Amino acid sequence: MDSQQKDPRRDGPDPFRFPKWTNAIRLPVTLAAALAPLFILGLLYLLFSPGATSVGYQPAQPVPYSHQLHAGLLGIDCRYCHTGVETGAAATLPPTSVCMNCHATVRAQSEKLQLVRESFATGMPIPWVRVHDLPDFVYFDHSAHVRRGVGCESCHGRIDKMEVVRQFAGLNMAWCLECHRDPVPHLRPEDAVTVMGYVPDEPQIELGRRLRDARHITPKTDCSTCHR
Amino acid sequence: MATRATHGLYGYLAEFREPWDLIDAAAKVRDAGYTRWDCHTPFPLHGLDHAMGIRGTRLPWLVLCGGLTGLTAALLMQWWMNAHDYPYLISGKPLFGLPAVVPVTFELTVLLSALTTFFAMWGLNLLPQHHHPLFNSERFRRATSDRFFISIEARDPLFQGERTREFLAGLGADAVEPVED
Amino acid sequence: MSSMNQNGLDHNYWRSLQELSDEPEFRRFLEGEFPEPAEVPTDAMSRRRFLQVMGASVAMASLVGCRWPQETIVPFASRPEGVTPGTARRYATVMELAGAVSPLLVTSFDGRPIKVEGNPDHPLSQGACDLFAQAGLLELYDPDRSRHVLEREGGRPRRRSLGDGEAAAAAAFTALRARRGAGLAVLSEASSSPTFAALRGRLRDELPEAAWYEYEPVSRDNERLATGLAFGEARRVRVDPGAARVLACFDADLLLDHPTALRNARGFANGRRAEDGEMNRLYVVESDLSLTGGMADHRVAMPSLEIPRALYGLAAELVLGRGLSLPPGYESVLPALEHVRAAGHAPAWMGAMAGDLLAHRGESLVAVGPRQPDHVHVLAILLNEVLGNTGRTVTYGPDDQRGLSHGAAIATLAVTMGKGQVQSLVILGGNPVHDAPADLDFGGLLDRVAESWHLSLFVDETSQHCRWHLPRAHWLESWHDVRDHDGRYAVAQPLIAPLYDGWTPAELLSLLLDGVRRPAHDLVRATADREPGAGDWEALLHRGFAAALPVEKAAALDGRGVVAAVRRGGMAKPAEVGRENLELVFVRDPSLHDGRFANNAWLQELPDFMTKLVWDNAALFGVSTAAALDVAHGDVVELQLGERRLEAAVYVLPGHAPWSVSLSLGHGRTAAGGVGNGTGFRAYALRNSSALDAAAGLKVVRTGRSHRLATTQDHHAIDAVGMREREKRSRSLVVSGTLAEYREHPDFAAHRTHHPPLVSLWKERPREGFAWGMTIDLSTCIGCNACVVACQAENNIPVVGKDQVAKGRELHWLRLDRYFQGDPDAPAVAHQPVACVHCELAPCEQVCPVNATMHNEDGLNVMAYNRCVGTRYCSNNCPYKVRRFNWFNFNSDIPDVRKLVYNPEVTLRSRGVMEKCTYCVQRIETVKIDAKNEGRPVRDGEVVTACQQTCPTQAIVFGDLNDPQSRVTKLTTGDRAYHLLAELNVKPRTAFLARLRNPNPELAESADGHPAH
Amino acid sequence: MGTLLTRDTIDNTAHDPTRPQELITGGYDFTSLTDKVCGIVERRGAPRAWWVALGFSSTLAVTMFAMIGYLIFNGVGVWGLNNPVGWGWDIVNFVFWVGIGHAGTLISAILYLLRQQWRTSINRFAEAMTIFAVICAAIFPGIHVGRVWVVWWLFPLPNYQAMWPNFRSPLLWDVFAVGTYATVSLLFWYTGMVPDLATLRDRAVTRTRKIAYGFFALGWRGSNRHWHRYEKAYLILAGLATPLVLSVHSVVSFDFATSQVPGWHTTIFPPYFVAGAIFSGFAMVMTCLIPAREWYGLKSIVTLYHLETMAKIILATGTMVGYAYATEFFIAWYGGNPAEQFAFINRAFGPYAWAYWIMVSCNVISPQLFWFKKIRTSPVALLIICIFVNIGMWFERFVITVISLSRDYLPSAWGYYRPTPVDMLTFAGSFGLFFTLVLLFMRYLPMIAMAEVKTVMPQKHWESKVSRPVGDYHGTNPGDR
Repeated sequence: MDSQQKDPRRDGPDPFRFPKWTNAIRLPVTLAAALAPLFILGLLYLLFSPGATSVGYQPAQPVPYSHQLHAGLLGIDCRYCHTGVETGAAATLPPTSVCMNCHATVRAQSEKLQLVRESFATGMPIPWVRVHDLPDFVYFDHSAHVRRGVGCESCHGRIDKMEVVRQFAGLNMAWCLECHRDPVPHLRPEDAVTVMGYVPDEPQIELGRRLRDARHITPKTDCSTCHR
Repeated sequence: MATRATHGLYGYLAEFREPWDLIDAAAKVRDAGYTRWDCHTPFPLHGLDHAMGIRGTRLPWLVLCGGLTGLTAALLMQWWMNAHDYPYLISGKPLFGLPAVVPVTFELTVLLSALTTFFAMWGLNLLPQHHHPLFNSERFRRATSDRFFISIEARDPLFQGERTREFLAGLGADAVEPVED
Repeated sequence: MSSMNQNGLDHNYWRSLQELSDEPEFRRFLEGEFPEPAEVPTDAMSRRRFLQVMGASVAMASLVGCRWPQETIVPFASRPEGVTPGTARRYATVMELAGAVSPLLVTSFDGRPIKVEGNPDHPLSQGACDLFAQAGLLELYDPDRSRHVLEREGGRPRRRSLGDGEAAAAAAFTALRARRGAGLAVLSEASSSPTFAALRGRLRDELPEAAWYEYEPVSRDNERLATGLAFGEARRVRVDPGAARVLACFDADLLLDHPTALRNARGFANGRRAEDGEMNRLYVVESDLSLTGGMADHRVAMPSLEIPRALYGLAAELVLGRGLSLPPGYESVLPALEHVRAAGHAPAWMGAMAGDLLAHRGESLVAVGPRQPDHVHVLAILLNEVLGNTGRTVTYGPDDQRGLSHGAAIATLAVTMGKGQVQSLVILGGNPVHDAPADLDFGGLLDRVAESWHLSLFVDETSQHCRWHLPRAHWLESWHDVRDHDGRYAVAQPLIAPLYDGWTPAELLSLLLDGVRRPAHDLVRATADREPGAGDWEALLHRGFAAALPVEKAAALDGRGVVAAVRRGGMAKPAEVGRENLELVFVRDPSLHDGRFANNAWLQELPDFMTKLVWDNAALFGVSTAAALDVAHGDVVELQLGERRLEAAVYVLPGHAPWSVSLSLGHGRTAAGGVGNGTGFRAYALRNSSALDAAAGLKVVRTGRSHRLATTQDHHAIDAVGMREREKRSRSLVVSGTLAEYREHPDFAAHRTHHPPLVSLWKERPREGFAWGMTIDLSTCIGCNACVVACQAENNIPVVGKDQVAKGRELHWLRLDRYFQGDPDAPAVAHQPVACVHCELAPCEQVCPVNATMHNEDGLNVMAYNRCVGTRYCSNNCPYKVRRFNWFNFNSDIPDVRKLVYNPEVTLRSRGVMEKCTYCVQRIETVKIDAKNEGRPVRDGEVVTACQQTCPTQAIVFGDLNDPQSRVTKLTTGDRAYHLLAELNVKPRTAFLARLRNPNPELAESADGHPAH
Repeated sequence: MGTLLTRDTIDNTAHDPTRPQELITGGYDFTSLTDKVCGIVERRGAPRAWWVALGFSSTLAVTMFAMIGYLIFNGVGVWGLNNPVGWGWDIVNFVFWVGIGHAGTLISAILYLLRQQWRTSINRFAEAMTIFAVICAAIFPGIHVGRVWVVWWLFPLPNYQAMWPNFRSPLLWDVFAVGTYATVSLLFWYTGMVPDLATLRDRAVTRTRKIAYGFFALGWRGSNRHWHRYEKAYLILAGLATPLVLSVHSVVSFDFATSQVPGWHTTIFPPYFVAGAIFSGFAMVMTCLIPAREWYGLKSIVTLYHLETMAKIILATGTMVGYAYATEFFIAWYGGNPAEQFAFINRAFGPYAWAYWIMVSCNVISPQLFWFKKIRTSPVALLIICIFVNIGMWFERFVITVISLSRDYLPSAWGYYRPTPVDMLTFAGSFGLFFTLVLLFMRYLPMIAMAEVKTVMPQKHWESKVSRPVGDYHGTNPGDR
């Protein structure tokens, strides 16, 4: 190619010049470009936070059972219905027969209890909707926690104040680890485990430390503690 | 060719065909005591820095800081993540062992140094700056190909429109033209 | 249950659960609400949740007696107060296979059996369990099981409701009863059930015209016939290898193919632990390479048809050569023995064996396998008698007296059918169309029977030729009773209500006899009440078997019978097997038995203990024979026996007898189901009623084609370089020595591999708390695969199929490495179970970029599936290659009912994650939590891994290495302990105990204790 | 534009110590050089050959992405991997491409520090190639994992598992090394290109070109006060990139060297890998550059002298690689570790012997031909041999990765690896992606670093002509620093 072919002089005037304002915006633009990734990451982090995804989950139940009434006003102990909580991994939902222990006589004709009576008659279980749902690869054992003196409240919140049960905590791994690394704030005497709104006579920290050392409570943070 | 210093005048632009002429000229401009002036060349000319009397840049120091930041950040991160926040028992090894953290530390050091170099260089050069009065000159479009220029800004205390133009012409420039702002 | 039906709820157990699963909320948590959706695995893992809820609902229902069988079930051990959903309970029961009994303890989780183990209290199992009982679980949940009554009209099957089927049968049976059973034939499987026997007796009395036939393709009839000859009545030969110091097995696979195999193995193993005293010595003479053969101190491989001559030779050596005196009245066998002795010179091993037997009178045992003709068994009975073993290592218990042998029975039935004398045929289980001798053409005959009923689990080959197919209840679904080999009475209780309302054979019989189908429970209960020593019903169920043994009348040897048989055998012209006259031996398939388990994926993918073949059988050739016949591994050859032809693939097996070809029965099914159809080659096609065990005159013709055999070891034809290295290396991997060596240097094992002192670059952390460890005793590991199935069932290990195995992608966490050492025609066999050895300095951990595998405080090398990214780096860096990768989602597309088998305590692994042996961490955690709840320390032996639990020989010991008193500590620090690849200094937690062999000093010894004869 | 390689007319390889090496022939001056290089980018419509090539390579590239989709949908099982062999072509390709990615930064950085002026004609091209190779390389570790959707766990990002990556894992070192290397190479490449982009901007005749090039030229106006810092920055980057380029392949080699696997567990891996990387990198530069200079008539800018010099480097590094092979065997024997010994016997005589001997003949024997000047200076011969070297170097990675894994400690766990069509198409596709990017680069960006070439052109011998000595200036001058 001959060296004159592309000489700009013959190709007429400069086709374009960047206007003056482009100088004004260069700093903000550069900064925005630099910070964008951080912004997006932060956004995702919040988007997937348990607070955003699971806390406060409150499905409608087939039977309008009120914890507020039973556990709160009537003060029925958690273990009356959730019998497995001290012996097994699952706290267990009560069989319909347990409901009928009282409701055979109390409010025997109530509309709300229609499904309960039906279930009792047919023997088909009531399909309660699971509220506190851990991922399938997590193995949580109620007895292991309750028997160490971790209050129901610590994970389930003030059930006695819930008309319909609502998910109280994030139930994500980081949340579990908090307590497994330092159980002290959550330890109670065994008789106070099911108490709602429990207030220790001494500062919780001292109580917790005492109970921890007394019962040799050393929660693990190994994979195998919860995953099998 | 308009030679009168107007209000919108940015400065004068002198074109040279050969690098060595530019060097001579640059030295003269320097000795004349001009401060707000510059040379424009398609490639870095050795000796031009001396001729213009440009002193060393502080860039290397900034890079050093960047590098050290990377180094400490890497070491802290690895210690905190593997040995402090969630201590893992891995292959029965110590929670934090220097040999294992060397590679990542090295890489992060280099990475931050390089990034600092890059951004600091453009920053100190006040680039990007897509708009510049010199771009108004058709002639100047060859500054990135095969021509050599000296520009003296009107803002220079020693700038006296006509005198400066003659001064530049006297340096053996092939052409001298005013550049509007 | 009735209440539910009235309420219009589907009475199919599974589908009623399905209904619940359709709740929208339920679907929601199937989808999962976990913070990281990417986290929630594909349907694989959510399935466990599904089951938990399902299970829970069933449990809740069960409290109000919904679908639970009306009969009460009594938990076996430590029943929790009330029933806590989500906790496993265990029930005692038994499984019967062709008359042989496995006493079991079945773990049930929320109403569904999920694990089958041996009943620890029962002398026959002592906690151990065989393959078939364990895998029965998968059979129970097999989606291919028949769910309907089928009626065939013009060959086209029509679906009928159970009610209609029952009505139709009842009507037909009424007519038969009116005819006093004329034209009726009943074909049943072998059974030891007293209830069944009673019904059979009633049939004989009430329908005298009817004929009863019993057929098992694989049976011990020869032994049975022999006892008939020797004692004048059929007797059960009971052996006690535990009491024997010298065992001479002639084609007898005492450790696997025997009604009391589990107890035999336990007894044998107890005699192998040199540190606990003397060691027994095992001689094996056989054609194929059996499990017992693999354990032999001296093994002689010879064609099956020549084995009789070998035993006669031994007898001659003992009596004529070594002057063993015969009791009066038996002298007349001498001519026979002299005849044999004249025929050929006794080889070295025979003399040595004879000497050993003489030296151990009363504590030796001569055993003959079921494939040998009756007179050989008689000779064995005689030898044991004169060696003084009778009553010590072998006894003869009563057997229920039935007429024809199985072979004769099926042949006779065929003849009667051929004559058109059978109008109605009731087939109780079994699959004669597939497994009856080929020359009978049973299928063709069956088509000509007007009224035929087939009760079976599957719509199989036989069902396709019957007018009526009736769904059968699985043994885990049915009430049943048995009398085990010792005569002990035991009851089987159902673990789950029949999924498809199938019937038991007893129920069908009662329908036939009484016109109404009486529930099996009532039938069994009635028998139990009559049974002396059965005791209280509840206690019986609780325990699983009757403590008291029935009194038996002693067996008296009938001299004339014995002499006649021995003379007949001794004088007979011995078979000449050779290049020109190959023999074909029909062996029972170790995984599929007679083929009835062909549709069981666990068993299909279970590597054969010697060939390591999966999803196939093959014609086994010896190395030199294969060379002589110019056939190679994987070639397809045509086996010609008379006018019968069968194409089969060749597998060249070191140690297989010369001029002999073994082919296992059971493969080549056409109507087994989705899993079992078309695997392997149908050996029955060559099996004639004249030669059910071994046939001479086999011709082998090469076809030039080849067949892809999938094996879990030696995945590809191995080259010379590799072959040499493998041989060399195996000796340092499987450390073995002779008893003499051991007596001289008890710690020889530790010094087999030489390596520089092992030092770490860093200060190693001290062991605190628990330090779980395991020892595996190679002296007692017989390689029976029970542990592999146990592991698979316990840990939800998927099957991957033949193609994936062929690619080298099997998922078994526990594999049995098998090495052949020395002369390819007479190699020493070594088994080595290898699973994750939980290295303390685990190489896999340091390379995982995301910490998905790390150590827990108990020193376990744990694997967090849900953290795994799947780089496979850990597997690459594992010197033992025990990590398994999920190349695909092997848990997808599993039919719903099949999901019931999953163990809810173990995560289902999704695609793209690594998995491996966890030392059954779920069991460890459970025990730890229980102990802590009860505020007591964990006891030694309280944690039992699945493989350890089921091991028949207790070769596996697990426990805490930090407890100086624990068994595992004692063994790990004991003489024979060594660590695999110790030179790598990864400090495995699993230690192996060196294998000891006890060769006869009279026989020249090569390095690994295999005989150079 | 001839597609067939012609013998070069001008031979500037003759060495004359009395005269400075003539790097640019054909009497180019600043103007004509600028026209020449920019002309390639500025001409209207690309040559047909270019379109054909682009069509072909982009098709391959698309195939690769299809295969990746298939892989992610079905699982890693669609590859030929199995239990002993957990890494197959995926990692082989990764190491192969990372190796190729070394020439660029090496030429720009190390040769720059060593004041090798001949680099100026080829560094732009080599750097571009580096970037593209690293892009191809980065794909494979990304897709080889079982669960691609959680691969972000390899980065130390906060998450609700409260888990962090394991910094002891060489794979994590890889993430950082390759990431850093890619970033720095990109900065280096771009920085060097800005003045040339400015040239294109100033020569632009259409609005779009002006805006496009203008945007990336950052308003560069050749100011010497800028050049001053620019050169310093370039020097620093070169200084940083030099250890970096050596570290990257060392770290990649750690994946193998720090492991247990016999045949991987070798201390000579880092230098051996680096030598191999330079070896393959240069070979690939030649493979691309020889046709390019032919088609675009750049023979006077990328002269025979350049090619010959690169050939010498290939000869040197090739010999080093050969030496490394020999050392491996020696150490295996001398070390006396049976597993190690067998690993190497198995390489040479086991079922994979064919792969091993392909590697040896391509990497060790073929470069030895460069001892002959005739071959060194014949573009055709160079091209062929370089292609062989590329093949050989791929097989080197195959031999190391696959053969070692297929037979390690326990014979019971030995296996054999066979690639599937998916493996092959993915690999072929990576070449497609690579060449697609190369072609686009040649079409739209200056292939030759004009600003740098100008500094070594004959026309620039001006020092003699300056009328007064240019010494250090000690007067005061408030030039901003």
